[in-house]
Amino acid sequence: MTVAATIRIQQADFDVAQEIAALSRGRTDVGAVVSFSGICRGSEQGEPIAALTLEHYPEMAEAEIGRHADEALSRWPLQGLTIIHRFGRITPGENIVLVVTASAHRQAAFEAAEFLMDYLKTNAPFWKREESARGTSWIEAQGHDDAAAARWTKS
Amino acid sequence: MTVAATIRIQQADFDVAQEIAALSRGRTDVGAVVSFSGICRGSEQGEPIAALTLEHYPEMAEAEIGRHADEALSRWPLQGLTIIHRFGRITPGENIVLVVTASAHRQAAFEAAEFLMDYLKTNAPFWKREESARGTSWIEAQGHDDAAAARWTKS
Amino acid sequence: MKLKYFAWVRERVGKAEEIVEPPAEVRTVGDLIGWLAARDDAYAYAFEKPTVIRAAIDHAHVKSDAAISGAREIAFFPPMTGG
Amino acid sequence: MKLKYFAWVRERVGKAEEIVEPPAEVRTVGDLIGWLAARDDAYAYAFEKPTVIRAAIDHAHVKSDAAISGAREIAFFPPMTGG
Repeated sequence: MTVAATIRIQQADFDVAQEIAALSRGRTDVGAVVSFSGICRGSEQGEPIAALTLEHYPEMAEAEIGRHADEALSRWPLQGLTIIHRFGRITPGENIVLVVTASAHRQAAFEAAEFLMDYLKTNAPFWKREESARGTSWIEAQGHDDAAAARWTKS
Repeated sequence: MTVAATIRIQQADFDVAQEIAALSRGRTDVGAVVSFSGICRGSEQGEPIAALTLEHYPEMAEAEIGRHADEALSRWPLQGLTIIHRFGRITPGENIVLVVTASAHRQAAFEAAEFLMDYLKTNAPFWKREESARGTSWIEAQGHDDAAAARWTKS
Repeated sequence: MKLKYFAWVRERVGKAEEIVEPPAEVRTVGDLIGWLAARDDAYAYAFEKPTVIRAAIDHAHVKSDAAISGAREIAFFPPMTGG
Repeated sequence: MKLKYFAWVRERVGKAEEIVEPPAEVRTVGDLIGWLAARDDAYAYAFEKPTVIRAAIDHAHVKSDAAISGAREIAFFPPMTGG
């Protein structure tokens, strides 16, 4: 069975429920659906923030996310995969990113979703700038995100 | 912060979207929401099935799931946790089980959801009986489920 | 004490629950399984492979060497297949 | 070749993209960073810590020793913070 990933890089918000339903509704071969939603928090490192603005590199984001989606599809027996990443200004409580995986078995669905989130955090060309009372500043990359991504490297 | 888990053991179906929204809507401290939905497949070991019937031990299911929810809340910094497990007759494509975890950080949300699913599979007192053209039979436990649950044992 | 049976253990025993009063020398869950299996063919069939049978005392999983004294409710069932 | 800059690299350089024609001795991404940094204070500031800068050639991540010959588009940016 050939499974095509749905990948969307968009400014608009998305509906988690609708995306989950799209991968499982009317199907009887899917046993497990895992969804990960990344949401804009109201504070960063203890400082309240007013909003995040995500800058991105459109052509590369598409290529990079597409490559990782293909890798996930080749490493795990998935029956469906949806990745959505927003850009632009996002306020606390709003969605930023979504990964939904569907598989006959739970382990595959969990692992593929974690793999994709780890790679989106470290390899997808998006940069977050925060707005707070102190002005705007670029959020720094976290070393533990690189470590999380490294665990998926085949040895 | 004290977080109380929502645990429901019910015959009725549930709405994944509504449960996810309940843990994140109107909040700005949640950065990651992971949901796992277990869905009734249309075949078991390659044989088409008409339905599953889940028998359960109500008082123990409540106690056992409650203990594991408490353990998840003590092991991971969760901001919300919902566990729903259905019983009774369930046809292919219908939901069986749901775990939703909310946290400031993605790793905690993923790990807690996996931990709970592994334990529900092996320790929650539910038993699946399948209906197929060949009659009804009890589904046998899978050794790999025990192995998956064992990885969470603290050494 | 009250005994409860689930899934194929229940089907083989032929009832979902019953009250029993085992003799004093039946001290552990394993002893209780042996005592039940000796009752008649239905129990013997239900408990023919004691290592497969799981048990719970008062809604908590126990091993076969768990003492049954003071137990209000003991349940026997196959390995669980929920989730 | 076209260069693109993102996030604080873009802000420091003062533009989002430009066309450059580096001399033949600029062979790798690392060479290109050095050549850009020598242009003026804005570039020097953007590339003051070359080890922090990430690069992509034609939309794929590359290391600083990657050859730039044949590249159509080279991008420079800080470590990514998406997801």
